[in-house]
Amino acid sequence: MSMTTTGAGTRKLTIARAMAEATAQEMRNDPRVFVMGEDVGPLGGVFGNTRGLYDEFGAERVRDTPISETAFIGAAVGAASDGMRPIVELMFVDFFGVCMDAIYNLMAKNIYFSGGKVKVPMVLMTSTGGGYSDAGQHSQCLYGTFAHLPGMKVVAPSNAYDAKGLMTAAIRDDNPVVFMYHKSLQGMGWLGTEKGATVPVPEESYALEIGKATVVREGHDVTLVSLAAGVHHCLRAAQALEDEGFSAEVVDLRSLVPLDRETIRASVAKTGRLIVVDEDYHSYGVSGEIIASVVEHDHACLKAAPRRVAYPDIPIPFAPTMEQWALPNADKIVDAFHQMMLS
Amino acid sequence: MSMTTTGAGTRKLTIARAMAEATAQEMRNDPRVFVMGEDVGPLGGVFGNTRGLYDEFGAERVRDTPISETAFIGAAVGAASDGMRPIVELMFVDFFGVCMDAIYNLMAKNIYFSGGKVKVPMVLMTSTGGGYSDAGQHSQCLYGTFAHLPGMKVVAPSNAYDAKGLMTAAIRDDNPVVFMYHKSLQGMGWLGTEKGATVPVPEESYALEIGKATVVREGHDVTLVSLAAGVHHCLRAAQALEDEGFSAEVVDLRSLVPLDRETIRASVAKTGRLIVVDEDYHSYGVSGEIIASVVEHDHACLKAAPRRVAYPDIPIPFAPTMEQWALPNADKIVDAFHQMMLS
Amino acid sequence: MNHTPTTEQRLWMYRHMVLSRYLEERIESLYMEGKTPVFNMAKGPIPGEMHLSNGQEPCAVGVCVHLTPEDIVTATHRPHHIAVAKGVDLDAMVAEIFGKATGLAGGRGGHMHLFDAKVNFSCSGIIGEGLGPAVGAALSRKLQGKPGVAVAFMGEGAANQGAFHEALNLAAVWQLPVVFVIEDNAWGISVAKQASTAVPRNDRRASAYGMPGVHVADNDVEAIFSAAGDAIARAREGQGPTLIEIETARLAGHFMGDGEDYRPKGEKEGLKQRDPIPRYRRQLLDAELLDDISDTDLVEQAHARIEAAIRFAQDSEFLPPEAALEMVFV
Amino acid sequence: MNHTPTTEQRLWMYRHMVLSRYLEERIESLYMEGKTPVFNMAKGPIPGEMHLSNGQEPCAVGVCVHLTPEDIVTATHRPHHIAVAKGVDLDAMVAEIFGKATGLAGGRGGHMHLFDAKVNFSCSGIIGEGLGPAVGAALSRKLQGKPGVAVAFMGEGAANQGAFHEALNLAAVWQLPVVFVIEDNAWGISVAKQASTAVPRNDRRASAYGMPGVHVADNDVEAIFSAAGDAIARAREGQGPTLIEIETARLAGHFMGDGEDYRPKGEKEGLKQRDPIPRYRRQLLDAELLDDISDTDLVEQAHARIEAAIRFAQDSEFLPPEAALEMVFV
Ligand SMILES: Cc1ncc(C[n+]2csc(CCOP(=O)(O)OP(=O)(O)O)c2C)c(N)n1
Ligand SMILES: Cc1ncc(C[n+]2csc(CCOP(=O)(O)OP(=O)(O)O)c2C)c(N)n1
Ligand SMILES: [Mg+2]
Ligand SMILES: [Mg+2]
Repeated sequence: MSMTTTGAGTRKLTIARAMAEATAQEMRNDPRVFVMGEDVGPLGGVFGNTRGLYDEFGAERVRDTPISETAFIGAAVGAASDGMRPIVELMFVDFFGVCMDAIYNLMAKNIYFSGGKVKVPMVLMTSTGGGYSDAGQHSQCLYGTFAHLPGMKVVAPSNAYDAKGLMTAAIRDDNPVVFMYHKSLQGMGWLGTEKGATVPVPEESYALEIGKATVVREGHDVTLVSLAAGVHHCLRAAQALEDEGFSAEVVDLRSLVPLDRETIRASVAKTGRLIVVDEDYHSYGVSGEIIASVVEHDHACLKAAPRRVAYPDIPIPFAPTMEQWALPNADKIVDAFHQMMLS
Repeated sequence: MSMTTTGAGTRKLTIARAMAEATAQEMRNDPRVFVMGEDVGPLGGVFGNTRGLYDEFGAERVRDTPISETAFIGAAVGAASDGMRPIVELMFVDFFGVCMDAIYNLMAKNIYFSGGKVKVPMVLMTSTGGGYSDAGQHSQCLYGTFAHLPGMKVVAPSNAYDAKGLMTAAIRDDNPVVFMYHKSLQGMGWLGTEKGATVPVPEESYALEIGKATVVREGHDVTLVSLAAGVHHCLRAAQALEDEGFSAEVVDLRSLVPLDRETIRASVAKTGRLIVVDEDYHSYGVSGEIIASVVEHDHACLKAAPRRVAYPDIPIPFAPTMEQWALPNADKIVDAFHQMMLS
Repeated sequence: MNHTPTTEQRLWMYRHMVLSRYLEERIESLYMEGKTPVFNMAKGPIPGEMHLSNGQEPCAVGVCVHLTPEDIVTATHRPHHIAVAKGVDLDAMVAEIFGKATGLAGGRGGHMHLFDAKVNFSCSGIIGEGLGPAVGAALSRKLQGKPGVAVAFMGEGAANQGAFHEALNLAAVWQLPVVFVIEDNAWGISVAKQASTAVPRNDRRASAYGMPGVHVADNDVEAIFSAAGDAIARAREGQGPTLIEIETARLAGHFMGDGEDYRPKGEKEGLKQRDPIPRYRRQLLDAELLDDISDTDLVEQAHARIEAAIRFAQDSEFLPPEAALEMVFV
Repeated sequence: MNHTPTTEQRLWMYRHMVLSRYLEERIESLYMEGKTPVFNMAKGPIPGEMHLSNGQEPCAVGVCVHLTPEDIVTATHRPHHIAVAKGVDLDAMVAEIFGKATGLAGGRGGHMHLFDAKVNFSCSGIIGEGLGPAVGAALSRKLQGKPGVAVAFMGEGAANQGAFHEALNLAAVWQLPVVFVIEDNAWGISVAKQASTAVPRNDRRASAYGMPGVHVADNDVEAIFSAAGDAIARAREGQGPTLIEIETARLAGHFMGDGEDYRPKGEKEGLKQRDPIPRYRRQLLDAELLDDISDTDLVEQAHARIEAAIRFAQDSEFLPPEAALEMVFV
């Protein structure tokens, strides 16, 4: 497994720590940066991504809010338009329905409505993903939901190196950025931990360009495209396929908006086969978009029908038996490849 | 232009009237049916689709609400679970952000969370679409946004015959149905009127099966897939192409959830070419899903790269020059076909 | 007005508090199975989040004692005590918490999504989400001319969510038979009430909707009984909605695994000393409505009932995984 | 307290009312160009929805007279009077309403989306959407230690939207310099206030947030001046938010094209007889702060200013259509 972590040192961080470190560094450098959300203060965020900030920066700049997402996300837009650089947390992406107007009609559109004269430099952090039996209102990814609506950048890192770099970039961006972090990658013990997400992270501040996918493993028989937790399933599947004598290329999207279609197309042009792995719902989402982006560019580049390993179009069930069955995993990817080779 | 309006008489109705007629007929037959929403009472709905209901059924069964979408859509779920069959209106789909939790976490999931023991027989009517310079918070379609999230059926008729039949079916359905009606098809004079939407509609009650697309024009050179207003652009494009000697097949999806992939695939299998026309945003939406659904089934069925004529990934501009330029239309479809034939 | 519970009501309330508490104690220990030494939510026979209601039982019993199965209750992410008091099928409820085929939803819902249509109970994991449905169920009864009151439970944190405002206003405009009950346990996860709420007491917010607002101090079972009795009677008589805020206590963490470092030192110990169950037991003993023998009996019966439900759940199978695809639509 | 406006303030308020009214009268007639004989919203030089504020000018001037360009205002779908009073660039505003390149946003926003960063003005088409941003702008000033008050305008219908509740609570918890101004024109499209709102007066809702609530009756310019002056002074002094409800009048339809059949017979005629502009003119004439000559002057200057803005807009070009793709991101 070759993670392209250019410039990484040897100190490993979890994504949670990497996010907090990027935030702290920006807060030290820029008094306009502040953090708002439920339980981001003394608790340090339910998912650990604001840990240590309250102690360092105090209650004025690290603000616990009432359970009033519409108000405090709207407030972040107002503060951002007034020259601040808020980082605001929606605890679970599943809660977007109580505040989506503030997000997509306000945060995402004010730049446009002002003809670019008002900037909205804010970050909306939100947790995604299931796999730990938190049922249908606490386990969704909703990548497609956010990526579909114009006016906001959307990133979703798969490891701590990318998380720090993308978080720094998001904070510095004059546009709203939705930062989707997957719970199973956070490195919070109580959520289980995907080990591959905890990687060496440089201490110094750095930013990654938002909108660039990366080939995290090279191969020539099939392209596996995914993001966040899905990348690790792909890497495991690639390993399994290697054992069978096949070579899979893994593309980590990192950013859904902008979407780096070139990197995907280049990889599929090389491999001729495409499997999209997405923990978000199957239909009308990321997997359809990736496939369409490839074939509308070149309908003849595929040696086999593209496949998706996505979450079925069902609410997420509680029972671990059902949930695990429904989730994408490495076995399903390997299966999809086998079926592709058969047909 | 051959609209498959089986059993239609000669009386033509607008979609607005067809929706109101279906509703009235169901209300006469079934005391459980009632209507709630902003301005659905004496005003008859801003888009005319509840006209006459207040006079016939009174204020108890046709209820004007406060501007409290979260509360009254949530209330509709509560009433539906308690044995009623509410029809509730979200005036513009663009407002979904203030109440999406009630829609997708509650309305769409309670059947599942109850293991099927609680039914949620309700209809959420909502207007879509632009083209009349109502700018970025009143002109969206958001088809993909609703279709992506499981647990609700989603229909979007292109003409009054389908509208009546789908409305009746939606009211009778024990599942939540989102009924998306396009403003330019409503037949409200002040919004302009797509003439093709006003078609003969039988007086008697009838239901159309939800989840069936229909071939509204047969052809063999290219398949144009669309829904709602887009169907009329396709029909005009097909006419223009016929004048050039090409024969376009037009598929009217009518329903996004369930999605009738068979009808699309069968058509593309015949024509070998696919253009998806969608007034919703380009990326991560309907157009990607349709293309992916075709190629994942058969990657070799296409003679040319599939194309989409969709709304660009931008908030909807006010100025008519910019808005009209951005909207799908027949010319763009014809162009897309030309480019397809060149490549 | 209906200020004093009958002996039967008193014993019913006590019994259901005990039942709920014992259920939660058992869930607490079962939940930890497989989660030691390293706590991982995904592990063990009961995975996922677990919000215990220990300490809040008075709110549930003091309200639900006035309700029949036909009345509607919508509860929160912290639903067990209310479910028990509303008469949710205990076997099916525990089986649902275990995710089993015999559960209320065959395991699709889990602890935050308990639906028992037979007793008109439901709950949800989104703050404030149950309020609109309660209003709608009450409207349904009004439209159908059928009896029934809807009670929406929520935490004090939920009173700052927009849904609160919209639902209370709608219920008041339409004068529907709804009672809104706030369980004020002083915390929304780690955020203290005074850091989230502009008024010290949410019952004062009732005046914003022209409805009565009632405050109940000190987690007092019989004061809750009295306030809820009034409100529910008013609702039944067509006099519209009421808002009640109850000072209660969260004796556990927000959810299991919560380190609770944010709590002031000694707070929890203080609350435990005012545990409402021993308090009410003492009250009933003093009133000679209970003696040690009948108490022991009652407690043992509660234990037996819970053990039976747990056994039922443990002995049940999981649905086949593919059942995940069913019941999206009916 | 600052109860009486100076002569200068009085004339400023009168002048801006006249300016706003004349702007709207002109927009009204320009809007109808191309829309006769068959009314079609998409047609004419000003397509789309058009919400006139005729009759509501006192709310705008009575509040904004206290503000400087540094103060923040968020307005609604009915924004013109407020924009005029806040000092939004008239040329660019009218050009935006016409969708022209020289408009505030190059025509991307239109009449419901007027943003003028120079005077910290914005508005939006979603009910209640401006409230959170006002709170956030006030927070921004507090965090930056910069002066400035934020004023969020809304209709009485918006006071039933969840955003209202959340924003008022948040502003109060954080004691921010915000003033919430409700323009109560008695209607939300076709729905009368008493059919949507559980209390007769929304200022009473202020107590739900522990903030002062003030009511201003009868669309009275100087009473608004006084109430707003107090509230804004309190905000500037760090004493936190205030809620003001103003009884005002919608002299036109909800939007242009509205048949208004839902209005009780005679209501509109009655309102027109109490048109605040002639009323205030009379008041100023009586107080001898104005005479016929200076009034004629003032009115003519207003007309000239508006005609200049309209000419500017009409003479401006549209952006090239492809500019639609720009300014999604900066
Ligand atoms: C809309 C929404 N926002 C945030 C959450 C996350 N959350 C779950 S419980 C909780 C605290 C709730 O506090 P309160 O209403 O007082 O209930 P309690 O947990 O104290 O019983 C929060 C913030 C949620 N579930 N829904
Ligand atoms: C969230 C939302 N719901 C509904 C609408 C549609 N709508 C536009 S204006 C309006 C009435 C608003 O009434 P009020 O707040 O009193 O303002 P007024 O129009 O009277 O100035 C409604 C319902 C909207 N724009 N946003
Ligand atoms: Mg609480
Ligand atoms: Mg109004």
